[in-house]
Order: sequence, then C-alpha cells, then structure tokens
Amino acid sequence: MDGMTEIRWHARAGQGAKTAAQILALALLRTGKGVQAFPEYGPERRGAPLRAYTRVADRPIRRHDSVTDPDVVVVLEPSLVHEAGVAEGLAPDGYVVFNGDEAPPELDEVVVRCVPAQRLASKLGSGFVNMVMLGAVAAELGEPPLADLQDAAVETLGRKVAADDVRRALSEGYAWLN
Amino acid sequence: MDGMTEIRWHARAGQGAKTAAQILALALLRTGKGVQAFPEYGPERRGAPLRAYTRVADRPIRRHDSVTDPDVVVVLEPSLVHEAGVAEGLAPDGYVVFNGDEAPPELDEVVVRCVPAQRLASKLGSGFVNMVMLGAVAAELGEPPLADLQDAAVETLGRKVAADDVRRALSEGYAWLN
Amino acid sequence: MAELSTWESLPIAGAVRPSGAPRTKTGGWRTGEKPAVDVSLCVNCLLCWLYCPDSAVTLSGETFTGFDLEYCKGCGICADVCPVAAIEMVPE
Amino acid sequence: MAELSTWESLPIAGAVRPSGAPRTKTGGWRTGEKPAVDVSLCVNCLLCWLYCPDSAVTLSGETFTGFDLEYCKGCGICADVCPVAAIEMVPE
Amino acid sequence: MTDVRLLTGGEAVAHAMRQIDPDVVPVYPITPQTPIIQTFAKLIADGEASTEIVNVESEHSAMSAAIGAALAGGRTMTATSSQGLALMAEVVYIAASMRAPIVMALGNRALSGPINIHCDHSDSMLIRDSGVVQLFAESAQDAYDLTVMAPRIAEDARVLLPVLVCLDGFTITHSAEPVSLLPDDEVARFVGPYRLRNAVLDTTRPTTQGPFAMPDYYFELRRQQAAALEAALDVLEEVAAEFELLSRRRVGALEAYRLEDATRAIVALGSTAGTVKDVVDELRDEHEAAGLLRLVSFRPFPSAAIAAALEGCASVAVLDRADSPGGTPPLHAELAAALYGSDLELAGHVYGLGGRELHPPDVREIFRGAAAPYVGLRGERCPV
Amino acid sequence: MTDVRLLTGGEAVAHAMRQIDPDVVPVYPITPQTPIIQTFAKLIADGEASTEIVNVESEHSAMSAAIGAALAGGRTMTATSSQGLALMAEVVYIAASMRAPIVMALGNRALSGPINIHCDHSDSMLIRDSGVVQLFAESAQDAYDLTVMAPRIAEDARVLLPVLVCLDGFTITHSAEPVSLLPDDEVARFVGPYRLRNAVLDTTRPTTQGPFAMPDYYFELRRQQAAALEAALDVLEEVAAEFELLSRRRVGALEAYRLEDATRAIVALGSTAGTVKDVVDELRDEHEAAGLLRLVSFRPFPSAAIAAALEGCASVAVLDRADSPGGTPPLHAELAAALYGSDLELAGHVYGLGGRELHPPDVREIFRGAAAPYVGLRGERCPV
Amino acid sequence: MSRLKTIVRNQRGVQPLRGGHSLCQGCGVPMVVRTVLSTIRQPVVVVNATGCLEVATTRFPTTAWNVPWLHVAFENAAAVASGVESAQRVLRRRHALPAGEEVAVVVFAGDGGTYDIGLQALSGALERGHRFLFVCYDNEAYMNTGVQRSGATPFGASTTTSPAGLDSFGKAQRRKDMTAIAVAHHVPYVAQAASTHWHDLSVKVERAVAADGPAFLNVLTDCPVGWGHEPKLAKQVIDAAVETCFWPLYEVVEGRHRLTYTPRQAPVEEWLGSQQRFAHLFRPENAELISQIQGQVEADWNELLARCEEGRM
Amino acid sequence: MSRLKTIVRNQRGVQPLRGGHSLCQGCGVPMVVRTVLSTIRQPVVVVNATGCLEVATTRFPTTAWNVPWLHVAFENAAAVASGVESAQRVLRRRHALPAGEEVAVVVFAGDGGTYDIGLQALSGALERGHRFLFVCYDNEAYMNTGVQRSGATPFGASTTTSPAGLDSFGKAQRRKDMTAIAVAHHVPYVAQAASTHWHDLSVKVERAVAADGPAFLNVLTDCPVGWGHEPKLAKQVIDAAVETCFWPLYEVVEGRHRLTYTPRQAPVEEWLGSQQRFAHLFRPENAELISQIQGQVEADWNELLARCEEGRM
Ligand SMILES: Cc1ncc(C[n+]2csc(CCOP(=O)(O)OP(=O)(O)O)c2C)c(N)n1
Ligand SMILES: Cc1ncc(C[n+]2csc(CCOP(=O)(O)OP(=O)(O)O)c2C)c(N)n1
Ligand code: SF4
Ligand code: SF4
Ligand code: SF4
Ligand code: SF4
Ligand code: SF4
Ligand code: SF4
Ligand SMILES: [Mg+2]
Ligand SMILES: [Mg+2]
Repeated sequence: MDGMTEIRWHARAGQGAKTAAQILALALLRTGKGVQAFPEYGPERRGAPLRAYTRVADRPIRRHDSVTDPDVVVVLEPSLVHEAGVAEGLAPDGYVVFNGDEAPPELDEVVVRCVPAQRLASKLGSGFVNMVMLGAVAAELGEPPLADLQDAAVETLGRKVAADDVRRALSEGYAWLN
Repeated sequence: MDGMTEIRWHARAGQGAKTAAQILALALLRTGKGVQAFPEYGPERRGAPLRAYTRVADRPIRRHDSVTDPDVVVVLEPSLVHEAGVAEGLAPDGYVVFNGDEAPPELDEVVVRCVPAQRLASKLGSGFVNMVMLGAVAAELGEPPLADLQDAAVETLGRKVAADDVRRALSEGYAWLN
Repeated sequence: MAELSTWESLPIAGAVRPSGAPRTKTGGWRTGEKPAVDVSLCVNCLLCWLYCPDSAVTLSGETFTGFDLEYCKGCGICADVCPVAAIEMVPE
Repeated sequence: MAELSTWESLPIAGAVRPSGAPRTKTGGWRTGEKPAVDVSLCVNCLLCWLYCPDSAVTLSGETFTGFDLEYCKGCGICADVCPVAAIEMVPE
Repeated sequence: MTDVRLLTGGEAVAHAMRQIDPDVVPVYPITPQTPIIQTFAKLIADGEASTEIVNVESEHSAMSAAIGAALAGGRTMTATSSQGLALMAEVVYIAASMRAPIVMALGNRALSGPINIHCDHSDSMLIRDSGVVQLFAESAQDAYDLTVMAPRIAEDARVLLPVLVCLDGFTITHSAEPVSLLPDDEVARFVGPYRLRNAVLDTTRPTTQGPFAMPDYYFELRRQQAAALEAALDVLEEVAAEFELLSRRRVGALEAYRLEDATRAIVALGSTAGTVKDVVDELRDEHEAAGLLRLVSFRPFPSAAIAAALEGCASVAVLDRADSPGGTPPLHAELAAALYGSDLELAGHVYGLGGRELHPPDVREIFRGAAAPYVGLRGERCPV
Repeated sequence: MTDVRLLTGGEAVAHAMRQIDPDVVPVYPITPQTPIIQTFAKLIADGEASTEIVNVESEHSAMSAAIGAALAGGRTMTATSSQGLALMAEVVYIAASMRAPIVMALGNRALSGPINIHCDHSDSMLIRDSGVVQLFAESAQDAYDLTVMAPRIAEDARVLLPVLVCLDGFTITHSAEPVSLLPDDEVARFVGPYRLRNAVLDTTRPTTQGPFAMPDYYFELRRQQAAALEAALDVLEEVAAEFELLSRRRVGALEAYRLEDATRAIVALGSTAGTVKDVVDELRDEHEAAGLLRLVSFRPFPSAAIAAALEGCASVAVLDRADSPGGTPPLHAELAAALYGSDLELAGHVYGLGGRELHPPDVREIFRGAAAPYVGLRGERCPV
Repeated sequence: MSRLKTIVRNQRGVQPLRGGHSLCQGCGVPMVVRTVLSTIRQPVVVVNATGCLEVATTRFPTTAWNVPWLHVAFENAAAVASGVESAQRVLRRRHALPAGEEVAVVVFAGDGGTYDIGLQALSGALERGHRFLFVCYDNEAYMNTGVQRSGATPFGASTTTSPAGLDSFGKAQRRKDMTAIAVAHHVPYVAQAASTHWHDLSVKVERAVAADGPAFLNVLTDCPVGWGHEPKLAKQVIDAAVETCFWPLYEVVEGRHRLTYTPRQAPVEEWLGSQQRFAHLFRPENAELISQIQGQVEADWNELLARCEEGRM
Repeated sequence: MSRLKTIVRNQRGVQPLRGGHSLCQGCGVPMVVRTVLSTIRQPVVVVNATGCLEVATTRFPTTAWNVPWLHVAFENAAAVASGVESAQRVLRRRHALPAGEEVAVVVFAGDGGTYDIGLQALSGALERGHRFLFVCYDNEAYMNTGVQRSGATPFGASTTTSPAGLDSFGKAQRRKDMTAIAVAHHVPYVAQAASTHWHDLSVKVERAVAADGPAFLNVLTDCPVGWGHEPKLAKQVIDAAVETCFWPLYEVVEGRHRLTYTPRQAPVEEWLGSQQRFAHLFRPENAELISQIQGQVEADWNELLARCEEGRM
C-alpha cells in the first residue's frame, strides 16, 4: 500500500517487543501519522518466540490483516535467527535491524543494520534492550523525532520504571544508527 | 375430516381421563382403525381440570392439531360443567356422555347421555369411574366390541389393578348405554 | 381465543402486577370434601392458617374467621394440624 | 502455509498420535543459562528429574545421565532442588 | 409378525433405545423429554436392557459425559429438550467437532423466555451451526424409525457426528399413536456393534483428543466437519434404503407429498406435515394443485434435492416454527438460499411458537396466500 | 480538545465503560475479552469509576447476575467471548425476553472445537435468534463509539433489549489504534441516567417478572420482542445521529463504501471491512467499479436498506466469518432472503475461521469471482 | 404462640403468596414460603428457580405473588440474586434508591435447583459473600418434571429415573449432604430445618436474615405426590424424618454447629414406612437395605453430634 | 528414596508428559503431573480441563502427551470423566474390552476448573460415585487467561481482576475451601497436598487410586508468573505455604481427618513475602490486613486440628 511502512519485531515473550511496537506507533501517531500496533498471540508462554508489528502510514490505517512482507524487521533476540525465519517475506528494499555486533550468516542475503543493544543496555545498567533497539529503529526510519519517542515511551511504561533510564536507552540506540 | 370421530374427555388431573382416552384408542387400533390419543398439558397439578382426546378414523391419522370441535364429549367429573366449557365446539350432531343421573342445566342446549358412573362404580366397589364411563362411550359409539375394550384396558392398566374389576366396570358402563 | 389480549396490548416482558392480575379459582379442585369449623372450639392458634397450602384460611386481623372456599383445594391439612380438632372435613 | 497439510489429509477430529507427532524444540527459550552437572557429586536421587518442568533431565534406566538441551528451558529448578549442589546454571 | 403398539413418541423412542441397548446413556430430565427417559429407566430397572444410565446433574454434564463415553468406546445415547439443549449448546458444538457419534432424541420445546413447555423448533435452530445431524420426525412411528436408523448414520466412518432425532414436544412425545416395532434381534443386527477407531480406553495406542488449534490448522479441521455433514446426506439415504428393506417404511432426507404437478407448495418440518397432508388431500379433491415438501433432514440441508422437488411450483410457502427476531427465520433463510435465482415465489410464515396450534383452516389460508407472516397470532394484521 | 490515544479495542471499550460508570458489571474472564475487563478492573481499583464488579464463577452466572442487576434497577454491562457466550446462551435468550437492557462487549472468537482463541464470528452467530441487538465494530474507534451508543439503544423504551458490541478478537481487542475519546462529562450526559419502569427493587409496586406462559400467550409475548428489534433499527439511527453531533463520527446500521456506481460489491462484517476498503480503493484506481457494504447491525438485520444499497450492482459476494456445516452460512442466508427475487448474482464465501488471515490478494480474488467457497483454506479446490 | 402472631402481623394483611396457584392439593411448599417471608420484617424481593413453586404460581397473566418476584431459569437463582443484591448495594451507595430499610433478597429453589444444577451458582455467590438468604425447599426429587431422582433423593427411594424394578431397588447412591457443603463455604449462617417444625424454621430465618453475609437454609418439605402419602399426613411424615435422625435440625453460626432439636432417635422404618416411594424396601429381599440405611443414618448422626461437641470446646 | 525410584520404574521409560510443550519456563504444573501419573501403576486415561496445562501441551499437530488424553472444555472435566468411567464399567461388564488391568481415569484441572466453573460437574460426579481421581492443580488464579481472580485466590492477593490499586488491596474475599467442600461430599478419599511435598503427594495418589469410589486431591502448585517469584524458588514458596499453615497437608479417608505433615507454624509473612502478588500488603497502611490473614489462618488451622482430633475419638 502506498506510503505504508510495516515493521515486524522478533523477540521472546517477555522481552518487550509488544511494548516497543506500541511505543513506536504512539510516537508516530503524535506526529500525525496513521498507525497500528499488535502482537501475535498463541498458547506459548514466557520464553517462546513472539512477533509484534507496527504499521505506519500517512493516512489512517484501515486494513486489519497481519503483516506478511515487512519493510523492516527488528530482531530483539539474536538467537531467534536460528528458529524463527526472521527474514521471511522481507520486502526487496527492506532491511533488518539486528541486536548484535555483527550480522549472523543466516542473514547473509539481506541488508542488516547491527545494533549491539545488549551491550549498550548493559553499559547503561538499566537493561532496556528493547528501548535501545527502538531508538535505533526510529533513527533508521527517520521518524519519529527522538524526543517524541522518549515521551511516548515514558508515558507508556508508566510510573514503574525510571523515566531517565528509558530516555537514555532510546537515545543510545538512536545515536547508534543516526 | 371424513370418517373421523373426535372425542374429548373432561376430568380432573388424577381421575384417569388420559388413560381412558388411550385405552379406547388401543382397542380401536386392534380393530384396524387409525387412532390417536393425547391429553392437554399445563403447569396445573392433581385436582386441576384436564382435557384428553381420542381420534378414530378408518385410515391412519396424520393431523397433529388439537381437537376443536369434538363429535363426542365425555364428562368424567360432573363439577366441571361449571368451569370448563365442556360443550364448547361440540359438533352439531355431537353429544355429551355425562357422569350423573341427569343432565345439568348447563348442558340444556346439547344432547346428553347420562351414565351414573359414580354410583355404578361405588356399587361395584372398585372405584373405576373412568372405566364405567369408557364402557358407556364404547357402547354409544358402537365400537369397539366390549371384549376388545376389556382386553385393552387390562393390558394398559397392568399388574397393579385387578383385571376382573376392570372388566366388570367396563361392562357395567357398556350395558348402561347399550 | 377472541377473549385473550393481542400481542400489542400485553405488558412488556409479560411482567404482571399482582393488583390487577386475574387468579384461578381453585376451589373446584376439591374432590368431595371441604373444611368446616366449629368456632366454639377454636383457640385461635392460627396453625391452620400457617399450614394451608392455598392461603385459604381467612383472618380478620389476627383472628381466625374461616375458609375461602373459592381457593381451598380441600387437602385436609388444616383439619389435621388443628390442635383442638375444631376443623372437620365434611362432604360438599 | 504451503508446508502445512490440507484439510483432507488431517487426522479425524485432529486426534494426534504421540508417536508420530512433531514436538517443539523449546531449548531456544533459555535466556542465557543452561544447567551443567558435576557427575562426580551426583548421588542419583533423581529429584532433578522429578521436578524438571520440561522433562529435560535424562535417565538411563534409573540413573541420572544429564540434560536434554533441546527441550530444557533453563529455569534453574533442577539446580535449586539438587540436594548436593551437583547442578549449576552456567552461561550458554 | 409386525408388533404394532399404541405408544407415545417418547415411549417409541425408549423402545428403540431398549432394542439398541446402548452402552451408556447420560441424561438429565426436562419436559417433554421425560417420557423417553422414564420409560427407558423403567425398562432398565426391570432388566429389559442393560445400559448404564448416568443420571447427571445438568444437561451440560449430560452431553459432556456422552462425549467421554462415546470417545472412550461406548455406544452412547441421550435425550433432552429446550433449555436443556440451550444449556449444553457449548458442548454440542464440541461433540460434533470431536466427531463423537452420539445419538440424541430431542423433544422440541420452545426456548425461554417466557418459560413454556410446549412445542416449537427454537431449540433445534439454536444449534443449527453446530455441525450435528438433525432429523425431524412427523409421527411416533417416524421417531421410532429414525432412532433405529440414527446410530448407523452417526457411526458411519464417513460421518462420525452426533445425530439428533427431533420430535415435536407433546404433539409427538406425549401423543399415543400406532407404532410398528421391529423384532429386537433385527434391530440389534441392523445397528451392529459399536466400533471406534481411536477409543480413548485403548491405552496401548494413546491419542491426544481435543487439542488446541491455532489459525494454522483450525480452518482445515472445521472444513473436515462440514465435509462429514455433506457425506451424511448420502449415508442417510443408504441407511434409509436398508431400513426400508427391513420395515417397508422409508424415511429419507425429504418427502415430496403430491408435489409432482403442484403449483403451490408448503415446506414444513415435523408433526405439522401430517396436518398439511390432510389439507393437501382436501385441496386436491377440490382440484387445487397443492403439495407438501416435508423436510426430514434439516442438517444436512438437502438444498439440491429441495430445488429439484419444487421445480415445477409457482409459489412456495415456508413454515418456520421458530423466529429469528430482527432477522429471517431459519427455514425461510435456508430456502431463500437454496432457491435463490429461481423464479419461485417464496413466502415465509412463522407459526406455532410455544405450542400455538395450527389447524387445517390456517393451512388453507397459507395455501391461498392469504395468511399473515405470523400465522395464528392474536393482533396480527395481514400484509397489504 | 479531542483526546486521541493509542488504545487497543479492548482498552477503548474499557474507557467507554469508565465514562459510562455503570452500576454493576458481572463478568467472567475469557480470551480475548480479558483486556476489557482487566483494564476496567484496574480503573476501578484506582478509583476512576465506582462500578460494582461482580467476579462471578462462570459466564452462565455472569449473564444471570446481569439480568438480576439490570431488572433490579442498575445499569449493567458485561463482556465475554466464544465459549463464554456459548455457556451463557440459554440466559442470553432470557435476558432478551425479559427485556433487560444489558450492554455486552463481545470479543469475537471461534467456538470450540477444536479450541482456538482467535477471531471468527461463530460465537455471535450462535445467538442470532436470541433477540439481542448485535453491532459489529470495524476498528477500535468503532468499538468505543458503539459502546458509548449502546446504553442509549438498549434502554430506549421502544427497545429494552440487550445490545452486544462485537469486536473481532485480537484484531480489534488487542491491536493498538488511534482512538478519539469524548470528554467524560459529555459521555455521562449522552447516556443519561438509568431509569427502569418495573425495577424489582421497587417493593412498593411489586411485579411478577419471568412468568410461565402457555400456548395461549407465549406467541404474543415473543412477537413483542420481535417488534422491539424492529424498532431498534430506528432507534439506532436516531442515536447515531445524536452521537454524530457530539463526535462528528457516524456509525449507523450499515456503511456503503463507494457503492453508488459499483457493479461488484462485497458484504462483510467487522474488521475485515477495513481491508476490503483498501482493495476497493485500489480497484477504483484501476477503474474497476468495486464497492463494499459493511454491516454494522447484524441484528436487527437492515434488509430493506441493504437491498436498496446494492440495487445497482450486478453481483455481490458475501463474506461469512462463520460456517453452518450442512447448511448455508448465516450472513449468506440472510442476504439470500433480503435479495430474493432480485437479479443480483450472489456468491457466498466462508473465510477467516479461527483467525485465518484474509489478505488483500484474497479480496481481489473474491472481487474477480475467482475465489473458492472457502477462502484461504488449504486443499480447497475452486468451483468449476 | 407469640411467634406465630408476629408472623401474622408481619404480613400486614397481605399474603406474599396468595391462593389461586396451581400447586397440588396439599403441597408442602407454600407453608415454607409463608413461614419464611412472613418472618422477615423488612421488604423482600423473591428470586425463584424453576420448579413446582415457580411454574405453578405464575401462569401468565395470573400471579399468586404479592411481593416483587423474579424468575430467570432453573440453575441460576443464586446468580440472579447476586445481581439484585449488587445492584442494591451500589444504588444505595450512589443514593439512587429511596432511603429506607434494606430490601431482603430471598431465593427459593428446590433441591434440584440447589444440590444439582444450581449448585455452582450458589457456591459462587457464597464465596463472593453477597448478602442474601437462599432457601432450598428440599422435597428430595425433581417434582415439577415428574419425580425424577436428584442429588437430594435418599438412598433406596424409587423415582421415575431411579425406579424400583425387577432389577433395581431405587436410587443406589446416598444423598448429597448439601447442608454440609454449604457449611464448608464458611458463610455466616447455615441451617437445616423442616417445614412442619415451623417455630424452629422461623427462628432460623430471623437469624439468617440478620447475618452479615450469605445465609443458607435447607428445609425438608414434603411432596405428597412424589413421596406417595396422603396430603394431610404432611406433619406426620416430616416429623418422622426428624425423629429418626434422618433429617436432624441444626444450625451452624460462623462455623459453630448446634443442634436445635433433640429427636427421639426412632428407627428409620418409621420414616421409610410412611411413604410409597420406599414401599419396595419392605419386601423381604430388601431387608438388608433397611439396616444399611439405619447404619448410615446413625453414622451421620454421630458425626453431627461430634461437630456439635467440637463447637462447644 | 525408594518411592522415587518406584515412580521412575512405573514410567517404563516413557514420560507421560514429554518435553516440547510451551508451559512457561519453570512452571510448577508438570511436576505434579509427573508425580501423579508415575505413581499410578495401572494404565491411565487423562481428562484435562481447559487451562494452562491443556493449552500449552497440545497445539495441533504437536502433543506432549504420551498417554490417552482427552480435553472437551473448561468446566466439564469431571463429567467427561464420568462418561469415560461409565463406559469402562459397562464395557467390562459386557466383556467388550480386552481383559486386563482396569484403566485409572485421572482428571487434571486448575483451580478455576475445580473451585468455580467446574465445581458443579465435579460435585455431581462425586455424588454419583464414579471411580476416578480428580486432581486439582491449584495455582490460585486463572493463569491461562492472564492471572485473574478465582475462588481459590487468597484474600489480599492482587490479580488482574482483583488488582491492588489506589482504592483496592486486592481480593476482598477469603478463598473457597475446596478441600472441605469435597470432604462434605462423603467420598472415600480426599486429600490436600502440595507440589513440592512430592513424597506426601505420591502416597496420597496411591491411596486415592486404591479407593473404592471417587477421590479428590487438591494440590497447591506454584505459578511463577502469576504469583510473582523466580521460577527456581518454587520449593521455597510452596514450602512457605505449608509451614505457615496457610496450606496444611492432610487427608480424609472415609470421613476421618488426618494431618500428614506437621508444619512449624511460621508467621504468614513468610508466605506472603515470597511473592509479588502480596507485595502491596506490606505497605504500612495494610498492616492490619496481614494480621487479619494471620488470624484467619490460625482459626482455620485450629478447626482442622479439631477435625483431626474428632477422627481420633
Ligand atoms: C436447564 C434446564 N434443565 C431442566 C429443566 C427442567 N426442569 C424444570 S424444573 C425441574 C425440576 C425441579 O426440581 P426441584 O428443583 O427439586 O424443584 P421441584 O420441582 O421439586 O419443586 C426440571 C428438571 C429446566 N427447566 N432447565
Ligand atoms: C466457558 C469458558 N469460560 C472461560 C474460558 C477461558 N478460560 C480458559 S482457561 C481459563 C482459566 C483457567 O484457570 P485454571 O482452571 O485455574 O487453570 P490455569 O490456567 O491456572 O492452569 C479461562 C478463564 C473458557 N475456555 N471457557
Ligand atoms: S382443606 Fe387444605 S386448602 Fe382447604 S383450607 Fe384446609 S388446608 Fe387450606
Ligand atoms: S388450627 Fe384450629 S384452633 Fe387453631 S386457629 Fe385453626 S381452627 Fe382455630
Ligand atoms: S533448567 Fe529447568 S528445564 Fe532445564 S533441565 Fe533444569 S529443571 Fe529442567
Ligand atoms: S538432583 Fe542432583 S543428586 Fe539428584 S539426581 Fe539430580 S543431579 Fe543427581
Ligand atoms: S408435585 Fe409435589 S412439590 Fe410439586 S406441586 Fe405437587 S405436591 Fe407440591
Ligand atoms: S502462567 Fe503459570 S501455570 Fe501457566 S504455564 Fe505459566 S507458570 Fe505455568
Ligand atoms: Mg425437588
Ligand atoms: Mg489456576
């Protein structure tokens, strides 16, 4: 569909892919975009491979089918390249944002942007791997602006987490791919 | 419907109208007739007015609606003439078989055959008022033969009652109107 | 069925107000016997009133007055529970 | 979905026979740690076997032999319940 | 040598059950199904059959226990009505999807509310998407015949579905009519032994039954079930033919009564068909080309056969004994789909809800095209 | 001043509930309804509304308690899905017949078996004869809007029926989309106070509610209910118009999308409509006269409006997200009845059972008339 | 006799359940309804499960009820009452009800609607702690549908679904102990009562309504039709159940058991012999069954005594 | 340790529930299943209610089960088992099953499928006396659907439908006492057990299966996700439940109560403090609640002791 960007997130249940997909959508909504964010659900529990999606477009999004050929694939959990077909359906001009220092051989055929999110998050001491990756994705997409993303994240994650840690994680990732 | 006779029985729940309607049908079935027998059901309990029906015809009976204009009305319980509209819908050439020595004023407009069934049953000592009435009805109808009716009654009522008492009650009623 | 109401004139959901509702006269259910009281014996214990399945024992205030034969089904319980045998079941 | 079966080739009512059924390799669910045993310490109490949620402790007859890492989810319960601390959770 | 008795439809079904002597009958009482289970209980108490009756605590459990028993490897029957069917509706769908060949007699009764104990078909219609076979009896004889045939249809390897034998509450369940019973041994031979491929009690070949299906497989498993229903139409005719050899009575998916050259037809289910037949005969005597299409099988719905049977007609009146408030009554909607694109005029009528009577004069009105959409309703105005 | 948030459909419904602040919400959890009740429970726990939540022990009791609460005199809402609706089916009919104006959110999910948690409409269809109003949301926004409108429809003196707001499981319940919320006080003013004529708690004017009806009155009482559903169609439009003044959004009984000059149309319910709209736009860009008729109101079924809206078309494909094994799928059957006698070609397709996806290419196939009866099924052959 | 006068006075001249209903001649249920409702001083709402009482008192357009009365279905009376009670609670909190006495929510359900198909709704309502009084009129079978066996039907009783026959001696299982099940829910008030012990019943109703939470009353109620006895012998038959210890009268207040009547421990034959449904037990081949029943009654009685002792500790 | 070896031997090399399922990392349910099934020597059929165990072990076309396994719905496992058991009984009577050992019918259901929505089917099956073993793995909430409150959820616990919040301290009602309810059904064997007291559990399973009639086992089973604790602390958490007397281990054989383990009567804080769902109770404003819980636990414990005494009389 014209003007629509579709992003697929790969992680394990519990790693915050659903939240990241949603924060991205919220921030983009605030910039006036049409958005949609949703995970895939199954009987699998914490630890199982999970996919989530973000859709963005210049007009309201109406379609309600799943994403089959994403423009961007985000791999939050590197081990998933072995089992989850992360490059499946990737659009010809699409790319993968990968959590790691270098792209694994499984992704040889596609364009990969590496973000050592695990390492960066550890460095920050807060463990927000998903936020680091989210920052990087925004940078790569060219939208939304970092500040909007940070606001959306703090709002979504609520009182239970330290807002500053969230902001830092996002900007760390943003800086990495900007 | 041609060749069909419809009989409506009035009694109080517990007085054996349903059984009488059914015995008549069974005896007639044995003589090769098409038959049907059914009571009306409601939330009312023992003591409440109740109607039952017998249909007889020369061919199998297929219709499954209730009887609205009976050829014969049988009043097992005399007190019902006050409340139950016993003559309602009676066919122009129809008649009422009434349990009593004489017809009550409520039935002035219709043909009534009186059978003092209560008295006859008391005399017999067995209390089979319904069987006395049934015998009388058969006599008036001209079918089934008394012996067939007796067999059907004994078969239907089963082991729990004295067969001879049943036969006697039937023949007493049969004799009265024959 | 001409005497029954049409669908448009029925109360919504068939909700019935007791005040206006018809009641079935069940006195006809009696099978030959009805209760009769010897008031001179009655000690006004009201047990008959409490036990009557058909709410057919009538009172005036808290005083036993008799039977409402329009509803009495003639079960004989009142006679059975009357502690002073003031009630007897008699032929109609 | 080309690799999945067509409707006509499925077992009636979806009744599955365990023998032929595929099983999901859940070893990938581990998040960084896996159990490791020091067999010299093991007293073969089999508590780890009893407790393992993923039936991933392997036996030979009645003797503890190790872990089936294809299914082990890395919960660490075996290490916790081992009475002689023969099991340790180690990085993958 | 035929054994003709005067039996209510309920008793007739109970006798068929006695002759089939199923392994397990889990059941919960409800009017007007009670004559079936009481008659059957008495037959068992007197040793005339040796079925295990399980007197469960609700209909939800009746159908649940029936699934357990049937899949365990026992031939299983049950019976219910109205609220009972509504309460077990959830499990009826599951019984069908688990392909449990349970035979159930349904004494059709209006659904609450208001609460009512008399006949209509709203209960049957409630589960018309559940995937069960639903056969409607016109008479006590029909109820007997269909009950004897039912295990053969349910248990056929092409079908493996619950089969409901529907008999109009009171009108059939409680009315005594002549019923010709087959000899016990012939029934036993006709139904044969119960053989299940994946019996749960076969612990040497374990199976997982009732698994979870995600979007990757659910659709396919459901499609299987639809195919089983399609197959049931053939199986029904085969079993009907075989049953005819035994009984000289034939009850197939539908009965065309004096339809050959009819211009006006009525389509109806259940006991009403008998009343309509009488009127058809009268009208024929009056040289009116009236006819009746009685559906025995509502599920599977024999669309093609119906379209063929009605081909020569100019107009068809379809009688629904169930309403779908704010929508099209069930039988009417099915007919509209089956006859869509034809030239037939189709008129829908709702009648008989909660036991309202349908008398021959009403039927005549319907044939005349002069009846209101709700036939027999007080206060109903005819359409202009 | 509009408050646009990113909310899942479930959260959006919960916020509508917070704003309505009903008196009683008896409820039992089931996927995918859980986001609704969990969000709402949290809002209550934090004091943002003061509804009495009754955490019942089953869905049968949820609807039963809802009837008790609503007739006692409390505004009552609840929510369920799939098996939950199936388990309460018996009482849903009774709620409708007792004219209890309960609002219920339904997270549409496939009925077992096999057990599945994803979307189809088999649960809604199970109760299509029950006499309740059923409105289908296309989006989270729709779900919010319909929930705000629902009490007004349910409680209108001409209606007094349960209203179900149906939202596709996961696709709507769990997908985050932009939702514009009305101000709290405007919602409060819009829905107004709950006033019941015969509240059971009014002990000074006792009523007998839920009586027994024999054949002499049952039919008439049922007919009343059908009339209430007919009236609901008008009331829906009135409420929609009033809601539009407030929100500038209009959700009526149906939405005609680029139908004016369309020759080929699709008829669909729920979230799929959005996908179809995208395809319609593409086809229009390709100069194909395609259009969509989205039904919001399945009960009452707006037959006349549908026939009018489709008048200019040559062919219509109807998409059922529910099957009726051995019969005609529900929406297809309704359409056949609504369009019976017209020249429209009608093709029925079953799709999306148990969460099977429907993608734009599938929709194109359907428009082309090249799709199989079961769209997206593996192993399905196209008709010849 | 002053309690009975109070009952009469509470009625204020209006019978909550009037004549004109179509329950059987001599049915035992109405006197339970009268005793319960007229003992309660505040206004009441009645929720009724499907069963004889419901079916026979409200044939549209008639009604025998003079108090607000609600019937939804057979199995959900406790859930319906939960809804009514919750609505009352929130409406009072929100000042949406006219000030005044709290309305007592009273459920009447038969044993079928309590022990069997209605158990779950009842159990859930007890767990949630709604303030209502659930009265089971236990006539030990599904009477409305023609005397079928229920969980409350005693061992050995003949019913239409557990008929005595050539191969059968009636119901093969012992009765569910519903009172004990209610007690296990740890609600403030549970009691077992019998229709004709009206004074005891009335006192229990008073306590039940005063309890701060759910209350459950299990009232043995005769059904001349289903039990097979002359209507007028109601008192004699029910008394036999009590005196033989088949049906002890007791209450459990906040978990403490207390006998409210000391029976004379008559032999069970007195109870069994009073009704047709047990007649087959007196056939010689069934002698063993009667002593089995006697044994069970004694064991249960002793267990109950032990519980009452415990309460006193 | 010989019991554990027996358990291993009973398996004959085949795990009844194999790896490859998708229950959470560290879920407490599988070890209950293993202990129960491997204790039983005869062949088994498993009937499973909807819930975590069911959903996560049988995603078509996979299965983790190696024994005949049947799932129908959430609320009816006991009824399904009644059907299986009845079929076995009649098929054996009719010699339609291969001769051999009787198959044990075992139900696994969560607390939701037992205390709440499944209670009625269970109660009915207990009353009818089917020979089967019903195992409730009680993790005190509806976990499968995301940790909602159930009848088994303890007072004060935060769940998604009884969330702790500004205006709420979690569940406001005490837990249903399901074990006592089962006992009130007078079935041959009832016991309360805890997953990590595996030896005790295994002994109880043995007795349950040997019982001549229905047996009910209520097994406290941890859910790290719903309770909020690290998976590997399962043993510690469950042990706290037992040692604080929150969850006494006992059995009731033919009505006689017996403690099977003597806890050290630790303060309830030990139990409450081990899990996130109780964290809010430790806020100062909730101190009163904790002593209320302690009081309730003690009262229940004393009542249980009294019952056990009674049994010894
Ligand atoms: C779901 C459902 N199942 C069955 C019935 C039929 N039914 C109505 S009342 C009744 C028996 C009631 O027994 P009980 O509760 O003991 O009351 P009683 O008739 O003895 O007054 C039955 C089986 C019903 N109405 N609904
Ligand atoms: C009739 C019905 N209502 C609700 C559900 C949704 N549901 C499935 S499992 C479940 C909770 C199960 O809880 P529990 O029995 O405690 O087992 P657990 O999930 O804790 O293993 C619920 C609410 C359902 N499947 N069926
Ligand atoms: S005979 Fe029966 S019904 Fe009549 S007044 Fe006495 S107790 Fe009441
Ligand atoms: S029972 Fe007897 S003494 Fe008592 S009030 Fe009645 S008539 Fe009078
Ligand atoms: S870590 Fe957990 S899953 Fe792995 S073997 Fe140990 S107990 Fe089993
Ligand atoms: S728990 Fe430890 S000692 Fe016991 S078998 Fe396992 S590894 Fe060996
Ligand atoms: S059957 Fe029994 S309980 Fe029912 S009305 Fe008659 S006497 Fe009363
Ligand atoms: S949610 Fe709890 S019970 Fe369910 S699989 Fe996870 S740990 Fe086990
Ligand atoms: Mg009863
Ligand atoms: Mg649980």
